[in-house]
Amino acid sequence: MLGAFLAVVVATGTTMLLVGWLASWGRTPDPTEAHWSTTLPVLGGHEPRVHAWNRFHARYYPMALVLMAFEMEMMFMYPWAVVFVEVGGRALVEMGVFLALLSLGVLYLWREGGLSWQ
Amino acid sequence: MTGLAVDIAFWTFAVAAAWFGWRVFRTDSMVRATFCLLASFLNVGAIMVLLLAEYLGVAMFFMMSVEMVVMAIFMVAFMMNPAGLNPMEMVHQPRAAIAVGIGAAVGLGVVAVVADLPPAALLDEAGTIRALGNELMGASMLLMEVVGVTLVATMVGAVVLSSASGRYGSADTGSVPPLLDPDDPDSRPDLVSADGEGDAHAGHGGHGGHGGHG
Amino acid sequence: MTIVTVLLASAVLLGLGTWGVLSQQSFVMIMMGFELAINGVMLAAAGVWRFTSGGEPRGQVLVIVAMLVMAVEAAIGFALVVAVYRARQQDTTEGIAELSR
Amino acid sequence: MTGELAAPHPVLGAVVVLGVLLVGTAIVTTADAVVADRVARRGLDLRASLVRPWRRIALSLVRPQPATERPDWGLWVLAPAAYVGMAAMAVSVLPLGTDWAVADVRTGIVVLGSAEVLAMVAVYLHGWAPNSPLSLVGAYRFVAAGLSFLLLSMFVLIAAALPAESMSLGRIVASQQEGAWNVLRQPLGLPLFLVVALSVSLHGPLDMADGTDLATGTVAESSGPARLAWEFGRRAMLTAYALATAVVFLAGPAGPVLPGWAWLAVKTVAVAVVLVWCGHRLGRIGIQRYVRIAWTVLLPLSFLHLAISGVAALA
Amino acid sequence: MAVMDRLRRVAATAPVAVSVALGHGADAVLADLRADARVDVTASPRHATVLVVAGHVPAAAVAALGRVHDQVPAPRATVVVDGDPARLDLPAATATTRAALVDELVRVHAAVVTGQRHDSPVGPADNPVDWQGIGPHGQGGEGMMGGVPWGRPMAMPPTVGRDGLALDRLALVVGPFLAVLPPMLEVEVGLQGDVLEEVELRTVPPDPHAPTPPPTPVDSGLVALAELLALVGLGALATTAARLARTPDRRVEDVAALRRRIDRPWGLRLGTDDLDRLDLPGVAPDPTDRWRDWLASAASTAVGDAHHAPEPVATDEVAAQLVGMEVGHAVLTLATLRPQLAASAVAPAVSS
Repeated sequence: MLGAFLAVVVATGTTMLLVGWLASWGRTPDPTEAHWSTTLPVLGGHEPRVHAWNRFHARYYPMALVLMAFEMEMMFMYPWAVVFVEVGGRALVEMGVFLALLSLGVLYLWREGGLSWQ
Repeated sequence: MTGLAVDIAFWTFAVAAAWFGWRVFRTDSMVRATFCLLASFLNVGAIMVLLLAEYLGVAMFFMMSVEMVVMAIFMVAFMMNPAGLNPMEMVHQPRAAIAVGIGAAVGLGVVAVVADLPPAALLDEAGTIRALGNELMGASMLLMEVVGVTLVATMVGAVVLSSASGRYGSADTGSVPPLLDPDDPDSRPDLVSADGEGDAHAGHGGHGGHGGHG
Repeated sequence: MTIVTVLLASAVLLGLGTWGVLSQQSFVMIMMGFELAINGVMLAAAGVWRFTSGGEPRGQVLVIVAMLVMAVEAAIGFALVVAVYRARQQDTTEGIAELSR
Repeated sequence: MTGELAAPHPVLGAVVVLGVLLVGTAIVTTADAVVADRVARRGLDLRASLVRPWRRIALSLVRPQPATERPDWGLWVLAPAAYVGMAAMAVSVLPLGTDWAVADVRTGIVVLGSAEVLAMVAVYLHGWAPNSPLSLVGAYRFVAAGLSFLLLSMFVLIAAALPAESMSLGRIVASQQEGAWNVLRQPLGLPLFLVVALSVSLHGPLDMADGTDLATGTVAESSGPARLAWEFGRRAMLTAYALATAVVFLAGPAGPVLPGWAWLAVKTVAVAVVLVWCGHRLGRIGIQRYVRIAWTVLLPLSFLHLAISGVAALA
Repeated sequence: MAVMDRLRRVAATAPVAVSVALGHGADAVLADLRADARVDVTASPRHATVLVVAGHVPAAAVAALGRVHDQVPAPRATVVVDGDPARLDLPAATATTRAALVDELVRVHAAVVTGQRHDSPVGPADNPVDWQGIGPHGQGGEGMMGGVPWGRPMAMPPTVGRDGLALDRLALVVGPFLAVLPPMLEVEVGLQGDVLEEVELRTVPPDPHAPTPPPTPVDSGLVALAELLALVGLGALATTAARLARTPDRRVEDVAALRRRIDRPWGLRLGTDDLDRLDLPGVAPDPTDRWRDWLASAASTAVGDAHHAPEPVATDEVAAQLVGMEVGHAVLTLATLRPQLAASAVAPAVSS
């Protein structure tokens, strides 16, 4: 089993190294060495007044929070899927109840307008 | 993989997990801090795979990546100067914290070395996932349903706490703008207080809900 | 890799997490400290499960529960941060203390 | 094909994965150029369609990567590397022939899911790194989409694991050879998974991060080899997901006469061409509408899909 | 190096990656470039090799043009269509005519790629704001928010947000040469997250003594349609629309065929159906209806009907409608108003 993961790591790592090398080709490490007027962000001709890196208001934060709780059910679903046929109809009912319960949370999110931009 | 290779891998991952864990609190950029924490989680996940908890280890990758993306969103949203462009220290009681941290680590380390845990190797290395599934469908069934209720409560709680307007009126009534300089109580900008205008529509789901006001 | 080395690694993570929780001022950074500590706990639980339980599946369930705690903590924690920020426009513990006076 | 699949040496495996990504990218790029010229009715100069993308690649290689005012170089380089790396991770757990995979791990679909989520991290970092407003908006837009399509992809993959009684993708193929192909017994899964494939590989109409309406969003500040690396990543990701679609729904290497890898290639190319064609005929959907549809239409559909698959697996 | 030389030779035959800076009355050039397979019109100047300046660029926009010029990665070149490079402060630029444009572009592109031509940046080499070395970390100021790291101040103090969360507001002026916006339009936005919280819309008017542009030989509605198609990611269909726009004797069937391919729920309407309806005098409220009007007008002018010039709109009224929109929505909404905005740039409408 560990051998298989070694293969995953080697394949992923090799690819990352090669692409990282390509992506770092010809970079100027110190932006202050570049001609300043060429370093302004693309805005169509004007200089930005502030840096883009500021407190960014993600308008979907309720959805993100609900997702964080909701995806915990995946922890249970993967092992459930493996034993599903073995356990039979009971597994279907139990997961149905579980998911129905969690859907209430999503339903509440939707009802409260959490899916639209805040 | 042989025992030596596993040992080398373990130490690599363990040192990386600790190093990234340390970097979390030593980087100025919040995005870097968040994804250092993710890197720490990923290394622990890799150790779990080495511990033959294959499912748990891989699931760590999955779960923690989602959690850290959400974390990054909130870090950037709520930390002033999220990229650390203008470096600053946001710590208090640093010495005590270091002492307690080292104390905790050493104490637990001593317990780990001294405690004589009876070894009992895995009986069925290939069947760990299936065993977990049967456990969840059998003995831990109740736990799973309790978890379900907990998660629903979490979701509802998160929505209630975070949404702009609940059924008891706008959540920001009486809010005050922040101090520009934390040490100077007079630096609060004189702004119009939030009167909830513009978010009256936020309580209705399903549509984009943008009026021409705001 | 033995139970001792795994527990040592988890102790280091736990110590780092504790240090973070105690030293950081901002809510979100404190939550990062908690998560790092829970990370150590999960590693310890996985190690104990591997080396001393004989494959008892409840050991794995324990790790899942730790992950669950982390997710719930993060979700409610962030929601609280939003609520507090909305009410007080503050994101540090000191800020809250000052304003409560 | 009941036991675990055979695996080559890890180094050979890495070469195979890279080869699959490169060949897949070449095919996707070519298909993209040909479909674009067909849709534009530029006449039937097939040779021009075939040559143009390679010249564009050469142009990218000789152009420089300009600096922005204060970028995060480390993350800017890490992002494309991680994005392609995740495509490689996905390919490494997929069966590539009748009886072999680079790594037939037992938790294959979880690895696939992890690759998807980490790809989301990579896209976010790619938008964050240049310190440019439009890139940042693209990154956040993609995270909104990513948090929405994540659940779909998980449910679809879990449904595929039900009849296989395993999370291994090799077993998922085997279960389709023993029973019916998943495209028949889990009919809702294929369209749902195609939505995921388009979203995660940033291809139209679901290219949320790199949309032309944001002056190409996260890639707006990139040029030269760095941009080439990112575009390679998009197409490599499309390849990986077309491959995953072929494996999960079209029984991967199964088929008469031809060897397994050839069947897999045929099915993958067919899926990839469909995806590319969608990109040239369907307009980009707004992000709010996307999120709304994903949660209120596609998520209930994926529940239904899970129920159908569960009943079918027990029957 | 032999490999790089060979790569350069291949690269010289690639489609010319062009960033187009549009002045007033330049629709014809834009349509030419979109329709030609030898040219790739890029959405960002960073992706371009050659900058094309088309139409009348007012003196007020010359500085902005210089910044866009510098954003094209070096080596770069500029080609000015039917204009005077010296007036634009781009001394190295090549002047050409619309008829010879694409051939000239191919030539200039080959020269740039093979290293025979490079127009120097026209902007300052160093940040005019003196920030280095000031403050404990060289960030240019004292305190948490007092610095000007890299010569740029920290974000403005938070103000009240639409949903009560007062997070930082990005103050930006977008345009007048951003390819995703209609030409000569400047949008001053206060961006909180990806939502426009404050919007001010300005058109850069032509210079008082500017030569009257000749009547455009292309159908402006179809050019606008091509731009809209490009914005929703349908670049190939945009080519078709641009080709139709510059065909003087286009057939009604061709326009109808284009409409059949895009006017379907899964076509262009996937992008425009969801846009907010507008409440503006003289403008169809439904965004999809607006581009349907362009197609209808293109079909009727093809058979010789009188062509209706679009009515100008008041920019402040448009701006008011954009408040609260997500960036992508706002961009598409402005694209559906392209003919009206072009009209108001020349003859501003008064707010009703």
